[in-house]
Amino acid sequence: MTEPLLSIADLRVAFATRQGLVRAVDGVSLDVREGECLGIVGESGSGKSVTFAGVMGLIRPPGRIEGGSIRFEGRELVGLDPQAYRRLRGRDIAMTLQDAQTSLNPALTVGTQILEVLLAHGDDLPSGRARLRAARQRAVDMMTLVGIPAAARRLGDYPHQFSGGMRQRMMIAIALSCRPKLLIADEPTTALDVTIQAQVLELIASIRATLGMSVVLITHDLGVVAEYCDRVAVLYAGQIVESGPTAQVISDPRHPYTAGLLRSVPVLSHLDRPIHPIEGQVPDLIDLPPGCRFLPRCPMARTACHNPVPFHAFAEGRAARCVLAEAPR
Amino acid sequence: AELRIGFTLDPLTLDPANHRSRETESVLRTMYNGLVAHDPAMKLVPELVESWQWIDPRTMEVTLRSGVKFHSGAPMTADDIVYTFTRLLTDGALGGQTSPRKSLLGPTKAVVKVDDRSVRFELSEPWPVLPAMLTFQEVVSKSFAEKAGAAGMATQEDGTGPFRLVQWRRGDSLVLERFPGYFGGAPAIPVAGKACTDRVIIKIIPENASRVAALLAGDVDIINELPAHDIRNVEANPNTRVMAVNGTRTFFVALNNNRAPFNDVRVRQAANHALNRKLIIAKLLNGRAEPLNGVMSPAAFGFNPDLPTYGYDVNRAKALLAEAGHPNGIDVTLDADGPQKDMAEAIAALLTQAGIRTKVAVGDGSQVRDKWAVNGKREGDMWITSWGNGSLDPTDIFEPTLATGGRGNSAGYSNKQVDALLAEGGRETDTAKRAAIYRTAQAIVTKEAPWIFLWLPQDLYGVSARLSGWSPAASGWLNLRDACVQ
Amino acid sequence: MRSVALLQRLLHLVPVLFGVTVIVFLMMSLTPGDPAEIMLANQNATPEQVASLRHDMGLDRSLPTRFVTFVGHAVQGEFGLSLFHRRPVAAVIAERLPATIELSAAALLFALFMAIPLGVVAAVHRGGILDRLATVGSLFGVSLPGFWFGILLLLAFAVNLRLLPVSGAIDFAHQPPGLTGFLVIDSVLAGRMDSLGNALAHLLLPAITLGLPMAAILMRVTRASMLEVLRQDYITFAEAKGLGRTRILALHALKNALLPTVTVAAIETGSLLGGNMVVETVFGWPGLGRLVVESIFVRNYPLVQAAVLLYAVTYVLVNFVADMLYTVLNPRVRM
Amino acid sequence: MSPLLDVKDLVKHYGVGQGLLGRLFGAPPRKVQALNGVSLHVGAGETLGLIGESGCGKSTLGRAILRLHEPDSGSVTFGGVDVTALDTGGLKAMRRRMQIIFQNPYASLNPRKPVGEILAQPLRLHRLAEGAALRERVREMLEHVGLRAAHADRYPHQFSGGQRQRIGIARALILNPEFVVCDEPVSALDVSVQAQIIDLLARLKRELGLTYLFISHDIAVIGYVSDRVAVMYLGEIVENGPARAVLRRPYHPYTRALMSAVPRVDRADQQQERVRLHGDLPSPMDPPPGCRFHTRCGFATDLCRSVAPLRRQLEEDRMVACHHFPEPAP
Amino acid sequence: MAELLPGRLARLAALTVLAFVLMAAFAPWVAPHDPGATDLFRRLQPPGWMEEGDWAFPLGCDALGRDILSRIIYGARVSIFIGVVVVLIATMIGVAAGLAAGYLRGWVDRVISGLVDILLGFPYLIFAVGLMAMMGPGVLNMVLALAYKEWVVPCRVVRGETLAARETEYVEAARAIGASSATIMAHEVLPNILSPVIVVATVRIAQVIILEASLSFLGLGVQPPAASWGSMVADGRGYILDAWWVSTFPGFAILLLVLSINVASQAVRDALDPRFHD
Ligand SMILES: Nc1ncnc2c1ncn2[C@@H]1O[C@H](COP(=O)(O)OP(=O)(O)OP(=O)(O)O)[C@@H](O)[C@H]1O
Ligand SMILES: Nc1ncnc2c1ncn2[C@@H]1O[C@H](COP(=O)(O)OP(=O)(O)OP(=O)(O)O)[C@@H](O)[C@H]1O
Ligand SMILES: [Mg+2]
Ligand SMILES: [Mg+2]
Repeated sequence: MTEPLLSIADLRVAFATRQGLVRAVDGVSLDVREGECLGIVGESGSGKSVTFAGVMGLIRPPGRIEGGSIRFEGRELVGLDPQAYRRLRGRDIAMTLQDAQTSLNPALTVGTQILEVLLAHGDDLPSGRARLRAARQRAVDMMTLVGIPAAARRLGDYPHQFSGGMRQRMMIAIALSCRPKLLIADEPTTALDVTIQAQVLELIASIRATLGMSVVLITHDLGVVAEYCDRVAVLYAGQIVESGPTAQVISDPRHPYTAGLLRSVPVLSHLDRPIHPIEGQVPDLIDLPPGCRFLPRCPMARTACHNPVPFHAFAEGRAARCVLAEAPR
Repeated sequence: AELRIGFTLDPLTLDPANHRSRETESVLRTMYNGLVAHDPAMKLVPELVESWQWIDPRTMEVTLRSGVKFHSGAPMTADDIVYTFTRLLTDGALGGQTSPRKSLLGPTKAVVKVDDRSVRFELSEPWPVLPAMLTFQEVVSKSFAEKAGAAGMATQEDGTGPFRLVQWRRGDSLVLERFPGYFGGAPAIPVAGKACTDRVIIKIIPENASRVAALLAGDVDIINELPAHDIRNVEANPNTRVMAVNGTRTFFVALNNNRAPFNDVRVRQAANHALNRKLIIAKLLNGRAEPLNGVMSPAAFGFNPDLPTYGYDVNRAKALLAEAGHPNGIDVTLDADGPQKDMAEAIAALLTQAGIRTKVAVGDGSQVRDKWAVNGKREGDMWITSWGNGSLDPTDIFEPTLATGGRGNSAGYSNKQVDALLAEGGRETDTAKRAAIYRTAQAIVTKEAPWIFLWLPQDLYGVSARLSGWSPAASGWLNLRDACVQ
Repeated sequence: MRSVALLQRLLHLVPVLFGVTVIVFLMMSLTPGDPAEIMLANQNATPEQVASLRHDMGLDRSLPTRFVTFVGHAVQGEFGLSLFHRRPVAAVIAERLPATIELSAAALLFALFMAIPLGVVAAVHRGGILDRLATVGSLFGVSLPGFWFGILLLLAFAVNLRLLPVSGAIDFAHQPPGLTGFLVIDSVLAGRMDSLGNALAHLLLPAITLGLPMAAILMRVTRASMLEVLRQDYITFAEAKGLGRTRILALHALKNALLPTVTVAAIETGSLLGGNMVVETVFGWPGLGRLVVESIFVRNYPLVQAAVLLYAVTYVLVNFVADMLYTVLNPRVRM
Repeated sequence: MSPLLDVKDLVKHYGVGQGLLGRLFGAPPRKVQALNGVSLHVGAGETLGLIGESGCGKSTLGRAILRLHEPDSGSVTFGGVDVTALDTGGLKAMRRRMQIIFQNPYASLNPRKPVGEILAQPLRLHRLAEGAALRERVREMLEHVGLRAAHADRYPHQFSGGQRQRIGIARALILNPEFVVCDEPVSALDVSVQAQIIDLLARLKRELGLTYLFISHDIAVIGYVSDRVAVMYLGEIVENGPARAVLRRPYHPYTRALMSAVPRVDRADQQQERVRLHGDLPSPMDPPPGCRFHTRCGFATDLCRSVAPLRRQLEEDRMVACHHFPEPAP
Repeated sequence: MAELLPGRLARLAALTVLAFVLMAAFAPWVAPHDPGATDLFRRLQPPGWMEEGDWAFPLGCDALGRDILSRIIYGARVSIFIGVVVVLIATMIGVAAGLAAGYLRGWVDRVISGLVDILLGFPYLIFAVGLMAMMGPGVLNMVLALAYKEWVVPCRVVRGETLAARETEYVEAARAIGASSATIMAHEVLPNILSPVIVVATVRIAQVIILEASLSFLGLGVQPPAASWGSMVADGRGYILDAWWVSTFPGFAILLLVLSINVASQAVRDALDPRFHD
């Protein structure tokens, strides 16, 4: 088996705050393979964004990568020098941020914002005068690809002149303009209405098919994962609690949190099925006890759970952080 | 060579007819001349005239000097004189405004040309001080004034003086250059002739400290209004020295003669005894003032040198107060405007020690002046003020400040006998008789003590060692003709 | 759409300017003391003369009539006679204006050139030594009484060290030909480097004294808004795009961060205009501010009235221009 | 039987910053047409689910019913009383009967007041209890929503989102209202907590015999909690009826699109044919003429582009506003 | 900001402010001399540590031989009194007006905002100078002249905060339970806008002290013999060449007090209002 495109091993990220050290990401390991779509699910604050900000080298003080490794195409990214990192970002790995409303610079035209990536990374663009023309052409192509009509005319527009869905598309166009090998889409649809959400997700799926890149789709909606991702990793309180092929995880969750999540949302086609809330609340990330982080809310807790629980593979392609993972339920 | 002067105030205007400002006049005199001027001893000497004669007590004729040229090159003629004075006397002659200097011409009715070199002043009543008062009026060119109009006169000049204007940066400086066609000035004043320096720069530096600093730094050669406390610095500097001249301004504290407690002469006398003038002169004025016992400057016409002195005597003051029914002293307020604030507080402190418990109220100049205006309400107790006497003639200070209803009679003093003497003195043409009349009047006033008599300060100047030939004038004019710099 | 917005803002100026005018007029009309008497003070004026001057000056008419006349004249730039100069107020003010404008502009430039780079650097190196220095410096800047600080500067640099001139705007030896009245511009136009140097030497201390509080405030604003902007998602996204640090700071961040700076700068020109009075007095600067102070003490109210109105109108217009500038910088409000 | 709440032709337009110039030159007023003639009714004890995209006017409707925003026209009748005609006093009395729960648990509680105070205020205002009785009532209410009495002294920021939402619910219910508008009460909450609140609301409804207008943009949640649903698009109700019926067989193309856009966990249940909408929601400032949905509708015809469809009243209390009902064009 | 201004510094500043306040309050007991007692023999006497100095007059004497230290101590009364009273009056008016404008909107807002706009049209010092020129000098007039415009500052802050607060759901919730406008303004809005008001007020006290000093410096301030720091600086200006201490010390007192207030208020702002955290 070939090496995965992106391989994160035991990543730890912490933020020093006035209240104490927030261990936002605490031992996350996952792989993204060539061409696949990996879904990352988890509730708000579970560490989804921070994990991938780590991948992008965008953890700023008071945050710090405390340990672990991030390898992209076999190259270690933790501790990479800033220049090299900069060349990597936007060209090999691209990321779209959670909130399209605030992620485009309101003071610059969208044309500027897409052209600058092309000009910064476009080694394959011709030099001299032709360079700008070529970059423009590629920008227009990219915008057309994501479904912005009359793209050439809209280069001079400012972000506020775009609707929410269009801004999200624009961000995707910018991210994809240098044909990255990996796209990290951080909750591309959370702020959007369902009808628009469907458009954007389908767009990402079709571009992935066209360009053959890998995609990490961050979301808190299991439905989105189910429809669009090959594999899924479930985050809870800074740790991955379960990962595996999407269909398997959904039909046969082995971590009580995953199971609880599945049972707590109403499903349109089974509205008669009662929903079961997960009682309690997400733990505070400061001063966590060493044991299972889901322990206080777990209906199946037992004494072993008070000790550190390893994230371990229990079947081909599947892993979970639960002492009961081996037993199907 | 270039002469630089640090001067307190910007001229308000360059129109000699349209201001009542001493500083403006000082500056204007470097460009303009009058018919009559003062010599260094403050004696009247002819300037643009060769002589003046009284035809009768109501008519005076002047004979013009010949060969006098305006800066424009035109010769000065009798028409210019007539024009100058008609402009001053006629209501609305300054583009609708009336000259504020009109009143300085007293009963002058008209000025008429006799021939090309003679002009007559016609008075509505006898007025012997006319020649002295003529020193205050500068002669303008008729053709220039008609051309420039009131607005032009305000910002341009065409005088006969030793210097002509090159540039005037408002609020900042005036540049003057030597007028080669200058007639040489009053022959009676020593070293008559053309100006000594090529250029004069009058730099406006209102801030006292800055002005002194500029002198000390060698930026300027003359500064006016040297503060007394800076004398030490100027004297300590090898490149600068202090020059002084007895001023013409009498300082006094006007007591409200119409109101208790100062309507009682004993209280007024007590106040005079209560004040240690010598101490204030020594400490606040660095000794640069002459204590006065009356209204007139010792240099003035008709000064009475034999006036009694109110010596510093706290006990006498207290006794007088007690006599007047104030055994426990009195509480009064001393009004002052900003510049007199320090002085007022010092006076108040000293008076208080003698039982005249004095509070100082500082108001801005015109507010206080309003309060003490002759026809105003005059509701204060005391006001520290002063009266200038550029002409050094009693008519110019005695009458306005002490005659009943005089425009500067802020004390509200009224004495029939004094009024009569002043009226007589104003008409008397015999000099000796006139002087005697005023001496008598001074004696009466000093006894009645309508004011606390203060002093006559020296005008202090700081000059650089480069400067020669210049001396300050009691009139306050800059008289720059003689000033030379190496 | 933009011209409509512009017109709209312009129209908003009308009631403000009207209100300002009413207040200025009332301020001076309710002042005790009769201008006619002040004008005739020391002149042996008879009551009839005073009355006729009152009539000429329109003081015998009712307040509303006088207001209408005042506004009518003010619109034409006429403010009556300066009581002491006995010349039109407008002419007297016009002579003093260039010096004041020059000083204010210099102070503004000083403030901007100090504040913006310092604010940016402080924000970028947040918590660093430069940031601390700038913060402490700005606290000093807003706490310094300008009139006192000016005196200290004067004492140090002009009197004791003799590095800079004591007073005024230029020395005569270096006086450039008066084309515009602005010494710096005139010097450049005439190609007189000596004049330029001399004018700048005179400008230095007053401009610093006047500009320092503003620099302090603008530095804080720039720092705060820069910090705010650097937190924004679009900065993170720009970084995710792999752009260089300089481009991110200079283009992406600064263009947004300057918005509050512009607004506050406009508001702070108010303290610049007011500070003129103090600083010109301290440094013997031949400008309008000193003239106003002097005029107050001789109760030259027509001049004070005109100057206060002029200051207020200038201030309103500066803020209007800043509004427009804001529009240019911020596409979001451009519609 | 007449419904508890009856809304007729409710209209609410928000004027947006028009400026002096606009007023001077009589420019056509710029208005956000947030509600454009909305009619609906809710029976006692029933939950009406209201669904629609962001900005379509759901919150406005909820607030207009309570007269938190004054409607421009139309009427709201509650228990036979015309709410729109009430004076200040009458309205205050009516507030006891109608309440609202807000979407944002962070903004809906005054950060400066302890929770006990927040809950006591309605009682004091209506002079329903004081002293010990008041404290007892507050304690009782806290426990009712799953909090503890000790929580009364804490401030809102000391609670998690879900707990705050419980406080919001307690505040709404402490006056014993008959009817509650739930404006997206779970949208801001984490998935695992959402279910807790949905459960709580269901329990309280059962125990207290409440009537809900439940607003959400999540159609599954709406389907789960509602007896009847109303679908809103650009200020108008396009379809409404019993929940099961509407969701099983949606008539309006918009309802169908909405349902097929929802990503499902159970892949097997995915519809084969998907109705995908193109384009964005038009601006409520100038909604399209004719049928407001025609710009995004796959079945739109010229008729739709020019004529607004009638609201058709159908069997079993259903309504749909579409020209092409019952047979949509192919 | 916490790292930039260590707590120690903030405490020191607060202590300094307190010291000034106590000094002003107990001036008659603290001051070594009568601030008005002139002694011409001590005219321009240098500070104690200088030659010719006398430690009985530690900071030297002014042109009338009055003790500068005592005058500074009494001057603190004027500065602090004016600063506090002006800001107090302004805050009360400003909060009331701002609340009314922001919450009631409509014509109330238009009138108040119109007035605010007009007053904002004046540079502050210019406005105060104009008023002082009209009313004449004096402490009361000074308080009025400053308060006439000062209220605009809290008013704008309060109006803005109120506008924001009135749209919040907790205000809507209060309306939903039947609270009246007055109740909502007093119980919901006011407590939430108090922090920024307090923060603004502390900073403004510092600014008003500087304004007062500037006016006094220009000669439009309090009446002598009462001393204000600004007028003391102005008095000493003429003696700057040979007696630097006369204006240096009062000016330094202004700097010290204003700086301390500013530093302390920065700390207050940090503590009270998380939104001001940079
Ligand atoms: N700059 C920061 N300072 C302190 N803590 C931080 C910072 N950034 C993130 N965190 C903490 O890290 C944790 C994970 O945050 P992250 O943004 O990754 O969550 P997420 O899973 O992306 O949530 P969401 O769905 O809300 O985006 C959170 O508890 C958050 O409080
Ligand atoms: N106070 C207001 N002033 C002006 N426009 C408003 C106001 N409140 C709401 N609107 C506008 O009215 C329209 C309907 O808003 P409303 O809040 O009712 O939508 P919604 O369906 O609740 O949306 P969301 O799902 O985002 O809460 C929107 O276009 C909104 O911008
Ligand atoms: Mg996130
Ligand atoms: Mg809503």
